[in-house]
Amino acid sequence: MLDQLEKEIVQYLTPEGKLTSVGELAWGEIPTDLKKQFFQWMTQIRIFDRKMILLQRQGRIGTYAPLEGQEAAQVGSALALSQDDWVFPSYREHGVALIMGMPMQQVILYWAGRVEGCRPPKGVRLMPPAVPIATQIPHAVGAAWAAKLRRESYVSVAYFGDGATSEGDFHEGCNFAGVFRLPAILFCQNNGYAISVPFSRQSASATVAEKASAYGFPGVCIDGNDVLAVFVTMSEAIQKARSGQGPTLIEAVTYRKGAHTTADDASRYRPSDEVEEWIYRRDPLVRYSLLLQQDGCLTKAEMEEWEEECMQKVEKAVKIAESFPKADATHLFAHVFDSLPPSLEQQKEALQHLEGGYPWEK
Amino acid sequence: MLDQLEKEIVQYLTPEGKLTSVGELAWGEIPTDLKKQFFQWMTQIRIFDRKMILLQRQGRIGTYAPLEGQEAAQVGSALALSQDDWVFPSYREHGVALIMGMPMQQVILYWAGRVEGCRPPKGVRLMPPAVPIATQIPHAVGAAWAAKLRRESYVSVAYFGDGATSEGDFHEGCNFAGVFRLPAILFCQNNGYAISVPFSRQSASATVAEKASAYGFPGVCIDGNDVLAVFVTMSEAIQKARSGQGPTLIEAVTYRKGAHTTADDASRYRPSDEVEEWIYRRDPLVRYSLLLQQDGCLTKAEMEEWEEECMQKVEKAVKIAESFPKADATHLFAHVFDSLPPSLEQQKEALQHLEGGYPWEK
Amino acid sequence: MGEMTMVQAINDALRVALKTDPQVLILGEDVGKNGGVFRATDRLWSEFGEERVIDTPLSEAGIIGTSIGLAINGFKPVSEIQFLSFIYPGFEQIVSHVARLRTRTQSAFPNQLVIRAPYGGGIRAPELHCDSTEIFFVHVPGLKVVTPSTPTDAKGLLLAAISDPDPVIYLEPMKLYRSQKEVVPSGWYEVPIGQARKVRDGEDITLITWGAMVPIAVETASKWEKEGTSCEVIDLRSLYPLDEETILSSVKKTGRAIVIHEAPRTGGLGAEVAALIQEKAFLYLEAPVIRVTGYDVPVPMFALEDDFRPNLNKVSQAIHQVITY
Amino acid sequence: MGEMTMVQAINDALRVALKTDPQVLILGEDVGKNGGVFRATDRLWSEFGEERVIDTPLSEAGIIGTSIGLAINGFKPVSEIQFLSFIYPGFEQIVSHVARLRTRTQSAFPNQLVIRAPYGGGIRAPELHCDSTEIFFVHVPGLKVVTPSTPTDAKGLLLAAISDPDPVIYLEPMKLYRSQKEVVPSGWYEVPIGQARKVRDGEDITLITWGAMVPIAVETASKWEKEGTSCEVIDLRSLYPLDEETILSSVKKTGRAIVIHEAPRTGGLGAEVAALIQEKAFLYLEAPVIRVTGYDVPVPMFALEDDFRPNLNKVSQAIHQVITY
Ligand SMILES: Cc1ncc(C[n+]2csc(CCOP(=O)(O)OP(=O)(O)O)c2C)c(N)n1
Ligand SMILES: Cc1ncc(C[n+]2csc(CCOP(=O)(O)OP(=O)(O)O)c2C)c(N)n1
Ligand SMILES: [Mg+2]
Ligand SMILES: [Mg+2]
Repeated sequence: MLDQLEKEIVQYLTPEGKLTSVGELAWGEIPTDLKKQFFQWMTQIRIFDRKMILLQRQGRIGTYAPLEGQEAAQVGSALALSQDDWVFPSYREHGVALIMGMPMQQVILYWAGRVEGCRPPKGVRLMPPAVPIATQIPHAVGAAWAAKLRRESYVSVAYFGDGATSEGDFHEGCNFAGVFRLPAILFCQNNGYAISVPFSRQSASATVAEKASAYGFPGVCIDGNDVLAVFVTMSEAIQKARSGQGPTLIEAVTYRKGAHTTADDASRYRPSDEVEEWIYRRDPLVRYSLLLQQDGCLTKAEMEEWEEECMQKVEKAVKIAESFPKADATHLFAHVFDSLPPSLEQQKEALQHLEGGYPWEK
Repeated sequence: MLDQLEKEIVQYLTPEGKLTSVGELAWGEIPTDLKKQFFQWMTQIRIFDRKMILLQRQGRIGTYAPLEGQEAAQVGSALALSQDDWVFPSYREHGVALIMGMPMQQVILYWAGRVEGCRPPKGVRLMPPAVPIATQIPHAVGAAWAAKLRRESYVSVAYFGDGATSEGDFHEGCNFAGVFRLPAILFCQNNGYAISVPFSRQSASATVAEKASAYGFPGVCIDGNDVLAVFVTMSEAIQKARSGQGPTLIEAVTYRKGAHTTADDASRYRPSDEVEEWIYRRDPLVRYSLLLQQDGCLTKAEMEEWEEECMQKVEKAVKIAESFPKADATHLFAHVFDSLPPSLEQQKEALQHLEGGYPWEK
Repeated sequence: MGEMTMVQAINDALRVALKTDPQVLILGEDVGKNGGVFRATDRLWSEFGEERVIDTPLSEAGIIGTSIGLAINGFKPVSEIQFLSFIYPGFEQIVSHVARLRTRTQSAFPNQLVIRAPYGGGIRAPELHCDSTEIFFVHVPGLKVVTPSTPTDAKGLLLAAISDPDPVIYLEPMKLYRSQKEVVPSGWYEVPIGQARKVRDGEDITLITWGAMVPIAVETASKWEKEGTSCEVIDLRSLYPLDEETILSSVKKTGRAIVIHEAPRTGGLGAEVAALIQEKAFLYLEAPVIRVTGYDVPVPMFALEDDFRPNLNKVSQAIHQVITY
Repeated sequence: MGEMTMVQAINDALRVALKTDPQVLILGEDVGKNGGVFRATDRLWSEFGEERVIDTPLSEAGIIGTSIGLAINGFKPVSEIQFLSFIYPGFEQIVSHVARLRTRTQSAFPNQLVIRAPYGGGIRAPELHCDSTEIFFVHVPGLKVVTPSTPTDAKGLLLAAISDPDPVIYLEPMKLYRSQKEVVPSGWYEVPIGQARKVRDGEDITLITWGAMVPIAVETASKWEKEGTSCEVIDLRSLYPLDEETILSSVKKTGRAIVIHEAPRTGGLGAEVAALIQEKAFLYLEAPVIRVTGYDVPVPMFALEDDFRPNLNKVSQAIHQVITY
């Protein structure tokens, strides 16, 4: 997977923190505030992510899917979206979720096995993580279809991984998006692996992006660790979608620095030189920090201050999540149907009247 | 669908019965015997097909899926195959089945609702028609995989329609074929419609062939009513597959002259000028007969003689099929498991002891 | 309204729904221009336009998956799966998403959708068109499952399904599509989901069934009536939730029950009904609950389908067995 | 052989099969280099090479569909579906093809394949990883379905499945993967499919269960033993075909039965077992057959999974109910 970056890809910011020529142009057009936000969000979610791994190690949450290394792909794409756009994430898009407005404590609750972590606040159009791979893609396409049928201008984004491209749902979703020319964005974070399976074993096409031609719409392969390339490409795709020009498939080439989940041991299947290359030379946050410092947007001190702030936010969210009252067992029945049929009422009652201990102990 | 033929496609024989320049070359290399076989098989299956429609109208078989119009695609492709190649047909490939060695009476039995019509004779590697669309594609790919793992040189062909390309199974099957570089041939008869749905509503790519690039192997779009183009293209794909160069997707552009099945009314969704164009100007058998006559391979009299022979073959097969002894009800249990578990033995016994009439009538 | 067959009643229900509720959409394979392979959507495409009656690609996961995306935005998609036997490519979307969406979002988004599918045998259909796998959906929490046996119920149940805030699998017994005509009320009316229909009163034994087996139960009951055995016939209509009250009060009266279904026996809905009855009416039972079902073999091609399916003869034998127990 | 956990026993069975039979192939997601997410295929890739232990694309329909093409050519694919909850994209291949291939080809081609899948809850797994939808497969004629509850059974059943000429769905209770170690016989041995295991003798009541519920049944039985109620515990092991004889002879002895399973109640395998018992042992029953099961709600995220699943408490309550009926 060292050749992940040897694909023909769009790059604005090199791993060394230098703007490419297209990058220079783009940089000039981005407001300072947004430049800071890129940094702030990438920092925020990295700190969040590391804390989550820690919580898992301490048994305070369950298995967790870390995102470190994929911050640019998530932040660059999500910051290009508006409030009324729809997002259909996979299980690794905590960054996207937070940016879309999901309270951090809820993301924590989700990984603590609490279904209450699934429900977004009013006005946030975000589905819970799609656990069965690729299944969210047709949903996103359906939401895009609703926009088109209603003549509304929101777009709908499906986030998924490279592995997802092998599933039928990817194909069927993309096909509908193409046939009906829907305002959908298919955003693939190609991190080179589906758990242990390298992309070369997943697909015989060199890129995910080129698969778009089978569906009659454009595909773009971009450096997913380059927040600028991600943001600009995503913004263009959104613009096209809003103006009725149909879907775009974006392949953001990236890498997860850590394991697939906290239950995974990535050293079984990834060569250490490859991992090191990505950790030490291609980190999305490091390269962007270099640019910012060089550009003078943010000083090192300001950055550290921000990091401190992020840590506090995370600690606070953990506290809220952990003091969130435990749901009663009957919550099992709370959102099954709009109203419970009699047999479910009976089951709920039986659960309520379930007494502890053994009959003879009473 | 008049523009079916306006795609960039390989053509050897024009609808007017003229050889194109590539066609001239190919024609010179095809042995006379094979030239005759193209005609003979196309004639045979057309006569068979018309008889089947008649049988259905007379209530002697059930719903039937006619193939008229697609003879060149089926004959050209199947005659390029060898005895130990595998074929995974859909429900319209009666022509392919007959060529591969399926006795005609069995094809009739199948459409008469008899499962005995499913089983090919020993040595014929042909699966029963795949009724759920696209599901046979992964099977064909699996059989190709077996060839590769065993270092055997047979190839495996999946036949399917344009509608099938929208299913996940098409995608997943093609993807395996590409990733493992298997000796599989994906043979799509694009007849412009999936029942009533035109290809433009099925896919936003202009051709099926170009979808192959998503899977890292070549796709070719050919005139499917041109038996020469089909045969030569198929032979090349087979050659490549046998020599380890992986899969090919072949899109044979064709048209069914009649309805989707005998239960369908195609006039509800196909414009009559389109239908007439294909029936009267683009017929695969007519154009090939013109060539043969012009070339002097076969005289009109010989052709008529052959037609007579075909009719007799069909009549004979119908007779055999219709005198095929009715299976006993217990045949339900004949091929469920290698050996019946006790509960199924009991069910079988119950069926055997099922008495007619009502208890009080005894 | 004049007399209608079941498929006409379904068509009528769809028309009424499209007219009444602008959020209703119809989508599926061949549902538009062609009006559906059984004509269930006949003329709707020309009446309501291709943005409300939508021909989709051949893609069940696509149809069901995009329906979810439409539903959470307030549309009420009524999708047609051409035959129940072809629903399996979309099965994951149903099991993992349609059924769980309310729970997974804690009711944050609407999820009002109906999936219609013709099912069952008896019409000499081609191979692999005749599954009766209703139990797959009954077993999945979060779905409702209904099936009519008359034109009137067909329309009323479909409108109830469309207005139900939860997803409903609506199964259409192909065998009954055109077997019976009756006067069907015009306009919008609903047959409540969760209520069985007592088709026939009886004293000695309860026949519990649904869909295409209802006429067989009724016919068998008439025969036995003349011989002095009186059968109560219950058409479940709603396969989930079950109308336990109607089932149990009938069996408590008769003391005997037979469940009849087309699906293979093992793990079919008959097992649930039998388990339920013995659980909740144990002391009333004078004989075990007997099942008359398809055999545990793949649904056969049509030459043997009559041997596979329950019929007067098989039901009659079961009645004999139960009353002489 | 030393002591083994269940997952080690499964690994051992696969190794023995690969060694003994050159037609055996292993395929699935992450089964190769990574050795499987639960390590069920640990080291097999390096021992047998990537042509026999094959990492596939992420594609369940692809895995199962190509397995069919391999099987008809004489291979014996043992495919791993990473979690039963993710088998649904391949469900059509199972229902329409794996199960029907023998019938549809009239036994013309071999179809010897095994599909392995971890299933069930109790290990705080992430959302949507914990389905127990065994009934889906039990209901499909043409499939055998087995699940072990001990390391020894795990190995023997898996080898029986691999040598069975018909397709077998082999379900692995994740909860038991590492919960118990025992000495497992070395080499090839088989636990016959279709035979239940009597885990514990008893006189007063029969507890029928399988998979991860077996230890719960046993534990509950021990508790009640001390209080003078003696429970017989039967581990079905084979969910299809059922070992009717073992079930019925036990219930005929005890006169009382409870079925315990993790899956939601309605339409679960418990219904079949209850229906069967009342049908064939009606006159022996002193109380209705009671089911202790998951509720008819979507399998919850892990914070509530203990509330969802049957446990000592719930089984105990059912025993109380049955013996005081
Ligand atoms: C349908 C389905 N099959 C299998 C799995 C198990 N699984 C979870 S994540 C994963 C790999 C996904 O890889 P990719 O799409 O590249 O996303 P990434 O984890 O790299 O972000 C697999 C196989 C699943 N969740 N769903
Ligand atoms: C999975 C599935 N969905 C739906 C159907 C119903 N159906 C039968 S044929 C057909 C159209 C197939 O079109 P195409 O693939 O183009 O083949 P053609 O009939 O044109 O040869 C449909 C929708 C089916 N058989 N299987
Ligand atoms: Mg990945
Ligand atoms: Mg077609």
